[in-house]
Amino acid sequence: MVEAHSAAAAVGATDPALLALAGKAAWAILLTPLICAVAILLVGIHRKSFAMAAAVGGLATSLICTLFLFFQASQGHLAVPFEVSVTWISLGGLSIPFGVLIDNLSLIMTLVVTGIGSGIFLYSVGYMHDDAAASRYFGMLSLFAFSILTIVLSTNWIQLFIGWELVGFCSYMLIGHWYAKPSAAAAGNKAFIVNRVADFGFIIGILWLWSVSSTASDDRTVHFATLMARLPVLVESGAVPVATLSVIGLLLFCGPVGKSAQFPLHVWLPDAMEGPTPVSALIHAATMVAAGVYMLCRTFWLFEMIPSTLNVILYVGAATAFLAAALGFAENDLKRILAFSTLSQLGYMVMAIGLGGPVAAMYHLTTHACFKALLFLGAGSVIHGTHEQNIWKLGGLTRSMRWTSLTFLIGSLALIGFPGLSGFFSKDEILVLAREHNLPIYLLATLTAGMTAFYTGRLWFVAFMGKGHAHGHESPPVMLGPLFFLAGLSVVAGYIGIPAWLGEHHEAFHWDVALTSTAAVAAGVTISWLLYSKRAIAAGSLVRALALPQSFVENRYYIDDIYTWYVQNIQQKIIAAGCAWFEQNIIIGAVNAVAALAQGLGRLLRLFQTGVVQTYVLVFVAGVLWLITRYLAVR
Amino acid sequence: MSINAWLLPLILFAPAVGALLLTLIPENRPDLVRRVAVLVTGISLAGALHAIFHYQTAAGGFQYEVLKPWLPQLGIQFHLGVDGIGVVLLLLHALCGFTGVLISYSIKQRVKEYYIFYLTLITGVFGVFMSLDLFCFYFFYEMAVIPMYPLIGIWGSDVKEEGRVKYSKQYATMKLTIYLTLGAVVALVGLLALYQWTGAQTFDIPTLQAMLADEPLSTAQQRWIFPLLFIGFGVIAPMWPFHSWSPMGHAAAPSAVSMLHAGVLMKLGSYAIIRIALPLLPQGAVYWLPWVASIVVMNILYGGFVALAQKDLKLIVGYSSSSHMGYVLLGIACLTPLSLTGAVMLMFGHGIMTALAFAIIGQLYDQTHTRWLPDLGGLAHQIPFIAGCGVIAAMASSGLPGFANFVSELLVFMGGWDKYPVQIVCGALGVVITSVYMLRVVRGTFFGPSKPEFEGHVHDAKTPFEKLPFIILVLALLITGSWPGPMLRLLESSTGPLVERILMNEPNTAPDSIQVHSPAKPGHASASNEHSEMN
Amino acid sequence: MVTVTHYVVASAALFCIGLAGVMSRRNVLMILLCVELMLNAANLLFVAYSKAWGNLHGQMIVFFVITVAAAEVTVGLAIAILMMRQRNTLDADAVQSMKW
Amino acid sequence: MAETVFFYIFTSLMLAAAIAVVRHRSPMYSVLSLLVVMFCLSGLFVMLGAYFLAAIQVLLYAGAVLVLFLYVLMLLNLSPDSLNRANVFIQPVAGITAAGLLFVALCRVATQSPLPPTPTVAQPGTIEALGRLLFRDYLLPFELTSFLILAAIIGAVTLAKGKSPS
Repeated sequence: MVEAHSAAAAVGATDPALLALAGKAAWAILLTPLICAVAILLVGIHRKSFAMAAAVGGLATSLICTLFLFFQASQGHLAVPFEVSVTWISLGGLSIPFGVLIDNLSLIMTLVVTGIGSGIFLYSVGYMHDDAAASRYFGMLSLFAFSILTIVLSTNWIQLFIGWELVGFCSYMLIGHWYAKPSAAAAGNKAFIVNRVADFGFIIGILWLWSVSSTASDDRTVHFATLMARLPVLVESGAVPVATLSVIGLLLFCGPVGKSAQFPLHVWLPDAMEGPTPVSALIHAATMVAAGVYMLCRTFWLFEMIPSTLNVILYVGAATAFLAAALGFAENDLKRILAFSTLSQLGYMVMAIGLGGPVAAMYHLTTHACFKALLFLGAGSVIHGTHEQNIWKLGGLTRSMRWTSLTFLIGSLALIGFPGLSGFFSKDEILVLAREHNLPIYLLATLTAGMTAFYTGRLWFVAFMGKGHAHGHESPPVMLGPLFFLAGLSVVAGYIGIPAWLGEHHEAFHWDVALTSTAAVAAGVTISWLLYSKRAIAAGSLVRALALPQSFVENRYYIDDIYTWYVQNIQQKIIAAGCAWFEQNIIIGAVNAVAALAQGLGRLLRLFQTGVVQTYVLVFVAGVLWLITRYLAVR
Repeated sequence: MSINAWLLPLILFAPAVGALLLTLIPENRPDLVRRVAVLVTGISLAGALHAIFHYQTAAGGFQYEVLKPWLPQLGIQFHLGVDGIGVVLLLLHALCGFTGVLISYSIKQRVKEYYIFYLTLITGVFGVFMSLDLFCFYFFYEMAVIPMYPLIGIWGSDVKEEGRVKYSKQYATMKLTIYLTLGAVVALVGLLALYQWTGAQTFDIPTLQAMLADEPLSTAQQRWIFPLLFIGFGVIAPMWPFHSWSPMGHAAAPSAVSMLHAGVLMKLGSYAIIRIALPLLPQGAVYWLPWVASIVVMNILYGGFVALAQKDLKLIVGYSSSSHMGYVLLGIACLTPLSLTGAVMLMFGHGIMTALAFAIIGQLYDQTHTRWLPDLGGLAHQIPFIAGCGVIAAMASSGLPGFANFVSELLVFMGGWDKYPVQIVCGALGVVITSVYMLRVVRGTFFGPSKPEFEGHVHDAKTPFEKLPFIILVLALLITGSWPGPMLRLLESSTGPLVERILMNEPNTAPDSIQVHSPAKPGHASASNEHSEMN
Repeated sequence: MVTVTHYVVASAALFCIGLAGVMSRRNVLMILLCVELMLNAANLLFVAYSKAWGNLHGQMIVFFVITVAAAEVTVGLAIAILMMRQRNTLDADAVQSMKW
Repeated sequence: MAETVFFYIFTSLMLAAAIAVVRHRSPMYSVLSLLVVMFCLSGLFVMLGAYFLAAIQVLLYAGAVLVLFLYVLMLLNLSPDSLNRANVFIQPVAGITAAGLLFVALCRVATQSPLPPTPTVAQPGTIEALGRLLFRDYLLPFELTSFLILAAIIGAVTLAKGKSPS
């Protein structure tokens, strides 16, 4: 029943023994976290240390397998892409495989997930040490690892969707980990439902794509490789009009809009910061929210056929990048500032896709995963040490939490694109692309880079520099280890040739773009230094001067309010209450009316029951007489 | 003599014999009563498991048949047998029945009478799923409906709103019984018309099917009978707008009865449509099903919206059931092998899921004495195990991958996409609505700060025995959901030929592009062309 | 020559007298007596037709009617006693609590 | 000819007694009149060849049923007042009218119905003939009547017994 088949690419012959081993390793990457999750949730729910060991061990196993495959592939021993899969559903003409697709793209993403994930898992051991429900936390974390790997290694749309939904569930459970807090429970609900709304479009897109994917000789398919080969033919022959495909593309893009928190469905991500900080680092910064971008890269062969959809993607991404960065100006919560920054960077990645540069997007995704995870873990370390996340109540952390501050500084510099650090290179790629294709977007992106520098500078100057209020203690080594690891990655990720690995020849360095963006960054940092560290300009007067945009930003453009208004007034008060009214009064009312009719007839007939036997006899005789008369008449 | 010859009677009569045995057990020994009930339903469950594992998928068709004359003068036979659809539903019912008996341990008053009625109900439903004779079928159908009346009327609870009685249990049970009986009578008219017009002097379904394949009823006759059967059985399905008995029935019933009621009883309607209306009246089906496909969208969306407005846990789940049964009916209406397989799979998945949900709500209600959502909250502190099951039930209901519901909804959507894309889109929207109210329930019930009034006297399911029913149901959902292949193959062996036979009666339409047993066929190109024109 | 028709008419007359009694008397005992009259009218008819058809099945029915009538009278009289004891009346109109 | 004479004698006597049953104020006289009806009826039975039934009629009705009536009458010891409540006028009128109409209708049915064919062999209703029939063809109904009677006895006893004196 489990028929594994490998569709090795024609290029490069692979040793059969190695191929078999690689197949096992590929399955191991995917399934080890699942097995660990099941083990933790079934037997380890009351055994905290077992849960921790299993979760970390499971993901570490995945990491080792990934590294194995990565080196085999990079040495050229293993021909990629290669695929192992089993048939999950086979029904009539429908065949849905479930498997592992190994190619350069999925390998780099798997490395991000397992590598950074392992660090964060380890960090969680320290962070969640005193939590009573740590077992559930680690179980869910393992399940999340499985789910995100299901997406990353997916061979087809349905498997991708399965993983897509499962990460949503894990995210829901982990955001709501401290369910006693009403805000955490609400944030979990919000994340799940917003994603559900997006996935509605996504699944329709998948269904539609599936339904147009058949050719004269072959059945429909959801399989990536098959679709990739088949769609251009179908479009060329006119069997699938480009307009249709564009609509399908838009529907599919709904998925990333939800999962990668693009405008206007970005509202769940800031709230998701209610979860434990490692979760924010792993799920809501490094991997899950990047899954949307990954999906767009994975299926870029589809999107590159539909330029109109790409344009929409571009503008959505650009809008998200800019608007979210502005939101970072007015936020006071340490983690939420990082969340807005994540939004903004995700906007960059989506923008890169829209510009036709999946490699740039993937590059930025990878570097962003490193430094944003680092920033979140740093924030987690701060919260762990001070139990405070309002930046105005922090300050002077450079003294009390030296190592945390140092790593945080590296992460911040990488984020703003300080020359030489990883963020600089990846952002530069996107800016180059933008300048080539779309000048207004390029300007906006450069402005956004400056804004990023501004709010990051604000965060740094307020929370870490300055006179100390916070008396934190430095975190344990188990938490600092991952911080150093990620800081190292944030520095070197720009030099290890990720674009080349993803198949793009690195073009000549664009000094003009780099200088412009560096200037914007420098300007942003300088302004924030003047405002918040030097206090050369009173921040308050600036706020007063910008009253209108300020309130606009503080209320997050009122988008949350619009949604809340919709839910409370339209959905609940009009649609749901209206349906309930209809149910109660029309449907149930109609049934009751029928019952009342029967009862009324009964009351009427009751009058004939006088209780006097003779009357009954009289009626009876009358009836008999009538019958006899009829009988006589008929004869 | 092999076990196959008496497997179905064993499954069917074990609860009946149990009910008879219970009449002999003195009232004052409730533990013995419960043990007997567990034993007989356990036998049925074992039998159903044996049946599903030993069903010959390759052979297909009706298996484990039993045929005895009953009233030969009228052509009535005692004819039992199951095909792939029946065997899956047998398992569903056996699971719900068995776990329901375990959940019923919380019943403390009139235990003996309760179990007698409960086992009678179980027998009736088993009978429906394995009857191959229309008379038998109808007999067991009524047998399944009638015990609901005392079960809800005596052991039920009133549905309250803000402390006032909204629907009394007497009202609910009366409405349920009368409504279902009325539906059954409408269906009976259709069945008698079928019996009369075929003139075959037989109620035997396979015989009728073979006869009607050779000389079908006239199109006009089929178009008359089909709505009678569809509405008659649709009432119990429950089809909008004949659904109003169901949410309040669920709400008023004791939890184990709600489990059976929502889990299995509602499936009788869709099962009857698949077993009787579709194969015997193919032209009627082809004529009416497009209408049905549009009406059931009302089921899905309207049911979901009404559920959004409810605050009683059982009413929410009740309306969600009527919403989800819309997918089943949609799958039937689409009439493709994929969608029909999905529909039956959803009958299974939804049955287990609702049973789980009602079991959980029953546990909550027994301990907190309220199902009113605003009164609840923070229960995950006191009852983590049940809360975990609650999250699982909510997620299964929202169609999370890994649960049977996801697979089946996906199949319904994929199977129906070519025929009714608009309805499918509305159906997919229903999934979003489901997650909204289900998460609201989970959040309002289990999450939030611990409430002092529940501290100390709300207890989790602690012993393995208390956990058993929940574990069984969760495992059933997970196993069939994460590895659906075997069950789908089982279903396909029956749904495929069924749809093929029906679509033979649709001469002008090209065969659907997904067709069983013929991967490449000439009709395919035209189907895809048609589709691209539509776009 | 006495034909079956004669007997039928006689039976009809007896039946109608009994019926008139049932309808006009209010005492339950009297009603019971009148019912006896009607039963006997039926018996007469059965016997007459039994002779006319030349078989004994009609007489057989009369046999059973007599048996049933005996049973009926027994129970009827028991009810009358009960009524007298509880209501202190034999008026049929007085017993109508099951009217609605 | 004698048959005709006997028929008219019995019939007229029977009908007169029947009217007396219905009309008489005192139940005692009604019961006694019913006795006369029974005797006339058994005379008619004899004329029709139903000898056994004629005997049964006298034995059972006159000997058992009517005696039971008398018992009850005496047991209840009815005062004439309790019986002679003023009748509503409409009731006897309606009753007599309805009965009269029915009589007319029945007579028309009787005269217009086709007569059965004249039997080839007359079957006398002797004990032997009835017995053969009763215990062969009608055995099951016969046995079932025993249940009926048993039920009647139990019913009558329970009803008339009243509440147990304990």
